[in-house]
Amino acid sequence: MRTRQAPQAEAVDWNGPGSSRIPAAVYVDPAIYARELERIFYGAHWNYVGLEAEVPTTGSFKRTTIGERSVIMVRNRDGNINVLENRCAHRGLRFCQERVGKVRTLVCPYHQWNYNLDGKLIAVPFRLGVKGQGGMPADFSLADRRLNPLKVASRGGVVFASFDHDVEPLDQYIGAEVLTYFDRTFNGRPLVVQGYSRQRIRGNWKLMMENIKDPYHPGLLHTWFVTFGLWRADNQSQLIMDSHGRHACMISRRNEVVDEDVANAASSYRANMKLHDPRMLDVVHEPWWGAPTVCMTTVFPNVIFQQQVNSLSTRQIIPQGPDQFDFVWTHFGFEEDSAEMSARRLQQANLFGPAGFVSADDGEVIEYCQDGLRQSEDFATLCELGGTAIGNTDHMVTETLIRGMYRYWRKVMEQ
Amino acid sequence: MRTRQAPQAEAVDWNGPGSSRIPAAVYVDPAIYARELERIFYGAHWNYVGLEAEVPTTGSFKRTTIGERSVIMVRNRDGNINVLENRCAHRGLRFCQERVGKVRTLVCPYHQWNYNLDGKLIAVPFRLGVKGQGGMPADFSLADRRLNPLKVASRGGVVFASFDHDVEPLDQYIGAEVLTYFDRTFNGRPLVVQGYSRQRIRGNWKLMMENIKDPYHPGLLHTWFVTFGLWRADNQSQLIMDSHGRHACMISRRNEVVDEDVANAASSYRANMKLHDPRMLDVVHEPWWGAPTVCMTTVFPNVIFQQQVNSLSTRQIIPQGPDQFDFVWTHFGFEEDSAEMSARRLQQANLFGPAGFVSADDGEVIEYCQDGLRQSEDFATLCELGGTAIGNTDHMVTETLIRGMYRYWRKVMEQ
Amino acid sequence: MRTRQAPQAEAVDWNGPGSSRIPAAVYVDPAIYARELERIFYGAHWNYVGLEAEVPTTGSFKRTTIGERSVIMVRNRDGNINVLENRCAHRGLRFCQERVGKVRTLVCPYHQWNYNLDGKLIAVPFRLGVKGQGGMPADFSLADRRLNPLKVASRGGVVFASFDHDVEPLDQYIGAEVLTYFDRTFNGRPLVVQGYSRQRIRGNWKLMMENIKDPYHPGLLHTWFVTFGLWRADNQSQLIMDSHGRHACMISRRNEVVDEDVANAASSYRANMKLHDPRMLDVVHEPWWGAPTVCMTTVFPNVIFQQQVNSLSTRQIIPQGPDQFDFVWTHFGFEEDSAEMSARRLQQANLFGPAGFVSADDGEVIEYCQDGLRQSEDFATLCELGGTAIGNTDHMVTETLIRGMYRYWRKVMEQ
Amino acid sequence: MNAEIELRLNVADLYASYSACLDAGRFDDWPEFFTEDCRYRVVSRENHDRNLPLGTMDLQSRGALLDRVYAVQSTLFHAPYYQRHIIGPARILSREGETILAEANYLVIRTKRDQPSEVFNAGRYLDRIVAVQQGLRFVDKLCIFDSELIPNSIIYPL
Amino acid sequence: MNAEIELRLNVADLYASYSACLDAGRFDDWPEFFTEDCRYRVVSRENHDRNLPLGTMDLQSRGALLDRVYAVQSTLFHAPYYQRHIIGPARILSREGETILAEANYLVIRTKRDQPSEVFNAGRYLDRIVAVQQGLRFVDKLCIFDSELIPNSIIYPL
Amino acid sequence: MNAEIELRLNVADLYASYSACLDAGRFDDWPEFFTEDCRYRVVSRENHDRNLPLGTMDLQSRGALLDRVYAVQSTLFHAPYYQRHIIGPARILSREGETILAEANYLVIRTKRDQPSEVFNAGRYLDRIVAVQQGLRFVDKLCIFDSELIPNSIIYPL
Ligand code: FES
Ligand code: FES
Ligand code: FES
Ligand SMILES: [Fe+3]
Ligand SMILES: [Fe+3]
Ligand SMILES: [Fe+3]
Repeated sequence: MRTRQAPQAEAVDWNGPGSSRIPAAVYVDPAIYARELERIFYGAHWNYVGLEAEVPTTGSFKRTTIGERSVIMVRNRDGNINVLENRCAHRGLRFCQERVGKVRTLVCPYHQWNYNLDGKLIAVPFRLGVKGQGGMPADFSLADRRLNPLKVASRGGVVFASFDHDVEPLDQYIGAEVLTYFDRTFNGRPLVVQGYSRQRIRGNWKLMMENIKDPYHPGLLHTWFVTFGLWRADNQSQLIMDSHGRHACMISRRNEVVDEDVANAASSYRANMKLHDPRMLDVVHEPWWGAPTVCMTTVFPNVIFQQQVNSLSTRQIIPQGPDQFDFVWTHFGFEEDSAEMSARRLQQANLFGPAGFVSADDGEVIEYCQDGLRQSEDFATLCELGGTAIGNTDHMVTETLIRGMYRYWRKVMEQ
Repeated sequence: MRTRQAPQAEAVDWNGPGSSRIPAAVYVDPAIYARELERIFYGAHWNYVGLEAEVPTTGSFKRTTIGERSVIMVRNRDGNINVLENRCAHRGLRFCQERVGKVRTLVCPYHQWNYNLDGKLIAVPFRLGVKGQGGMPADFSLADRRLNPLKVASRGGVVFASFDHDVEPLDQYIGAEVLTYFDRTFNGRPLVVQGYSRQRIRGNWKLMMENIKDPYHPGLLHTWFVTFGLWRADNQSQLIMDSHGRHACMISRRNEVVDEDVANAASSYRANMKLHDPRMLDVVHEPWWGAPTVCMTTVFPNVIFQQQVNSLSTRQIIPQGPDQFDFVWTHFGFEEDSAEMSARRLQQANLFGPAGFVSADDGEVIEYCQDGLRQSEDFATLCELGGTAIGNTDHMVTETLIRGMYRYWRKVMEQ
Repeated sequence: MRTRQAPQAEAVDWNGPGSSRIPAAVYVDPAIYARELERIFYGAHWNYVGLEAEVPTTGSFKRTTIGERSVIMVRNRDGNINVLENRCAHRGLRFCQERVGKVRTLVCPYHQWNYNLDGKLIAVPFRLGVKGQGGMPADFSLADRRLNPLKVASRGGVVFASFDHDVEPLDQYIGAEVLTYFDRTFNGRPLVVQGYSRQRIRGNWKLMMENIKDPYHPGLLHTWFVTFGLWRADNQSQLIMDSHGRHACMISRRNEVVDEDVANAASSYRANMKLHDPRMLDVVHEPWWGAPTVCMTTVFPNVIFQQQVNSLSTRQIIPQGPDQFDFVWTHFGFEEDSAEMSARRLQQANLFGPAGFVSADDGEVIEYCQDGLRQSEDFATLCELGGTAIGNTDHMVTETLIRGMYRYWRKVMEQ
Repeated sequence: MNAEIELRLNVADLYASYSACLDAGRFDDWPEFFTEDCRYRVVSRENHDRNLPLGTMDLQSRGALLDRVYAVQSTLFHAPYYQRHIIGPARILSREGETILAEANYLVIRTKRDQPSEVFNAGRYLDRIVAVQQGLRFVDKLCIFDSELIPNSIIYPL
Repeated sequence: MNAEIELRLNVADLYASYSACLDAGRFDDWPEFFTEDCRYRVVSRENHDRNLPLGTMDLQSRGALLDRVYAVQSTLFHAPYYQRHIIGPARILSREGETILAEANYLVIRTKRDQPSEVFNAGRYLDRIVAVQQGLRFVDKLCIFDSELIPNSIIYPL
Repeated sequence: MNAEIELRLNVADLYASYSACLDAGRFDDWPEFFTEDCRYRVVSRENHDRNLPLGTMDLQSRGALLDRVYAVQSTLFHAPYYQRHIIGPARILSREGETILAEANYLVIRTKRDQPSEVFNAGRYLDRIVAVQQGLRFVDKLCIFDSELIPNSIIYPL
């Protein structure tokens, strides 16, 4: 953040206690954004940092970002995973530049201060001076400075971290309802990374969370979903939240038969559409799914877990100011996957990511939302599909998950 | 605008009530700019949006921008022209992306909310829910939300709009003096668009208005004008303003004979200059001109109407922050033009636009003005050619039109 | 600067009176930066503008920048050097666009106001009107407006300027201790410019000053220095400052023999390294050096004078906001140089500049410092090598020069 | 000999025609540059260098290309933009019987409405080409892009 | 046969020489690349695609090119800048007797003093070329630029 | 005749291979493109046009190139980045016996980790080339860059 301390954000006018009409300022105001960094990304919340599989052995590291702060996820000598802020304790260098690698210690290039894999300072060149001259003062101890360590929690191979060491335990943070679906995918099976996609989207970071908490749009914006019944307003489905309403799952099941009314409602429906190469939708039901064929899980504030038929990914949100964010996709499978299943996941990955048949347009609409919200401060959105109440449902014709997130946001932000 | 509400711009020091010495802050201060958007572009002023000829039939639309807000000019079923803010009433999408087109209704892609050509909301998918579940609340009525409509006025085929529905009538706004010259070109003859030019100029938007209210520079900066007598300080001419001094016309007549003193005064004068291809200045006097061969009309805040011998254009100003603006040229002719005249207008268009022999350098000097004005806040310009008084003149050796604009600006801005 | 007046920068928390722990805000806060422009670059300090050799004769000029203000260094008819702000007194144009040239007068293109080489306004077109109409008011005198002149001082062929005409004399400003070493290079011998390098570095401008006041890093970051003994922690050396601690010299002497401990301390040491083409280090001792083989002089706020064996340069700092600056290298030699020596200086220039073997990485680390310092405002650096005291030393294992600069910075900035 | 020279020129022409087709938005013609059993892959240099199999696009037949064209034209909502390919000198790396292995660097400039032109995507084509009656066709087209951050989305083929 | 091949190479050379001339600022030589009765037009893709006749520059004889050169060098006040053309592989589209119809994509990078290099203008050349004694000349040169927003002004030819 | 034509194509190939080598980060192979007694200079257009002798890099033998490679790989600390050269059509300017004088415009796009691709350096190659047994080699390679402001540093060769 570039501002001195979270500036006093002027109170935004919500017209009452509700969270169904979100004022434009919530998406554009730099002061609000600065407070979001302080209270949400650097506060008592768990942020996704990566998968254990990305740092397989001692010294393996992955550099990533929480809010706007660079951090290093590294496996230490005991095989535990540390998350350390990427900033030298001497003169503040963001010293780690490579994205992944393997190291014995962490060395800052400027003056070669040396840290072990737990972030402890272990060596300072010329600390005792040279020929009895100079060096660090007598009262200096290596214990005085270190890399800023984050609190770390890992579950089912997924690693989270928090700048606030007083954050509640991860399972409690996610909450039992959502945890059930988190565990459905991440039940301890070894994971295999299939690759990454990286986008920079010119919109406020919350718009991406809204997008994945919005079961209203897929059947309308994403023609593919409609036409192939992967997602339709009439699909059997469930929306669940944690008790705060900050996290959520959208769970549904595929349906080959198209409901007339729904098809008609969606002008995007193409009855006659056929794939020339059907392999992209060669879906095979996996036992661990159970009934649902899709489960989109949002864990506030910075990650989405995708299971869309056979395609699996984590999607990480890295805010870059109030009006843009980076969106990092990590596609994965399981060690237990057959070659056919691995290939299938890759085939279906054509639906997702920056060029995906059913996700490229999400990035586009988010950009136009930001453009529209920027136009004037007197505007507020209307998220009242399904009313103004907040609660789990067994249908998808509601914006309740969005209302839930903003109810929590108002509490944390005191806005 | 990115700020919450027009921030309290600190008063600028004008050293008294005059408007002949403009403080640098007026061009660079973000808070002043934010207030300009609120009070000038979004306030009780008429903004140019386009020509009726650009939306010939029902459903024809053109997307453009007023201040920093995107708007859609569209012809409705009654053949009337509406101007609607380009922002969906649901979640704020700036949904219209194409620049021109023809539609039956306006549909937002995200959830397919559907608006008619008057901006009325006519359909919301799943409004009544699906299988009795979800949907919009009972008390929701389509009448509750709509696209934000602007007030529209059209004269002689030129369309203006205002965010403030209490704005005075257009003719009164332009004022009788300027209206005479507006009507001289736009007397109801059908117009034909010959094409567009688009520039982004790194300078404050007012610098462009100053440039076209400044009869002092053409004879000095634009060698072409001097040498070919299209514009010279000694040309017979008139400067007129509306009663507020916000709008103006610079009217002059060509003169083949070069006045010695003037030629000498202008070091840019090239006596020996000859065109290898004289067609670019094959001027033919058009009856409707009357005596004047040139009339440059500025209608505050966002448009310039150009008649330079046979070349005609509207020039629209779209501010982009305090230190840059987009400048959109619409070159046009008349349906009644002969093929020769159309070709002639296009030939003479070589003088204008981003590469124009007598206008490319206007963009350049505006950029350097902004650079110089940014250097320190203690600087003020000196616009006292012709003294400090404000009034119409029958000569061009004065900066009175600039003083007029800033007198009005100070009133509106309370600066 | 873009802000109205230097905004009230909130006090930064330094935890006491010291200057050894620099708070992150000092590098990132826009309000602090705005005050730096006012008090440091535009205040009572001398800024480097160039070499007399760059403007050899009457009318020769060089355009450059102090802080964010464009200035013109020009030699007048008396052979004296003026430094004038590059901003027309009429409407503020930054009229001089070329970087160097030769002119008889300074003419602004917009309305051809004409200034002599002392910045005096000598001609205003149509000042007396045309045919008795218009023109400048009766009370207007050419003496009323002029180009803003800076105070100028030149020593040994090096030109400095200040916006504050009450600045102390240059020799007093530099101070006797540093002056000795300044004069060592610039003893009046005619200089010859060998060329320029220009970088834009995404870091706060002070980080570059720190870099050249930091004898701790060269032996660790710059493998070349270590390996070839050009710079080592054990080299005989001296650090000296002016009485304010704002300027400094790092003086050292080359040493072929590598001290074991030091070599071991520096993991960057490469014992086996040999140059395939040794000409790059074909060092020849010049009589005027005396014992030292290297002397790096920092004159606050905007210049570094480099003598690194046979390579000579001035390095100018041009801030561009709090988080980046331009860095302009002027490599030079002496008229008295033999062809061999000129070639040698050019060969050794491979070590310096944007691609230099021992300076490209300085730009890199400065960028990462800024990245790290931006991460959170609660961070402060630790510059306590050699303790917290500030004073000259005869060794290099100390950050005393950095502490000295910030002690002065706190005084001037009242931070 | 002449044949050899001509082939080198024809490969250059192939790249020129290919980019002309895409930059003009003639997407219907795009699959014509490929064989029936072609493969078209767009992959980040990161994934490619680390041997990670994920592609940004991975179309495994001309049919799949037709499906992409349909999506671009009918189902993928997006803001319209212009593409402009600037392709460096192509180079024939090797020949395996009828098949030519060729590579070329490319840069795509994107221009959105009312926006400045911007660097959109830069990388390297690594292609397997065969000569058919109508001319040269891609059997395999691999677009390995350096660009770490895709500016929002990639709608049109590269 | 050889003639054919050589022609293709000469067309490539023509574009190379053309850009070298402009990028070096040798504007006096620029008209030499054109025939006496040439036409040089710079037009936005928007106007071109919508059949709107307005050009940003529309010079209808070599004389008009000379007039432009004079303006660039003597009358058009502007901040000096460097141009750098990067031209993709040229392609011969057709032949009408002596006249060759050719096209090539181009990108112009602009560098102003003390500023970073930036994307200035990107588009397509669509040219009619004839061979005269001294070599190939443009009868018709059309620069259709994608770039929606011209960054202030275009002073030099593209 | 054919030889002549082939030479022109080989020069184009030389530039293609040269950029492929650098863009792949195969720096060990880079000196192979030069003769033993070569000179490699990177110089700003400003210095070049004003006849100021300073180069940003000035390597006066293949040995010096090896020294640069060593620095890039072992001693010069820097953030990793990708280079992508887009080279325009090369042109043979003249022949002096065995030596070819050739030039080509170039653009280098830089991509740093987690950053958008950006214009890094644009300019002109002005090269003296000789044919040796293994193919064409640079005797003299001059990179004259327009880019006024180097975005921080130049680590890899251009
Ligand atoms: S900044 Fe990291 S070691 Fe000095
Ligand atoms: S945002 Fe427009 S329909 Fe939902
Ligand atoms: S602005 Fe300089 S002469 Fe008018
Ligand atoms: Fe979606
Ligand atoms: Fe003008
Ligand atoms: Fe250094």
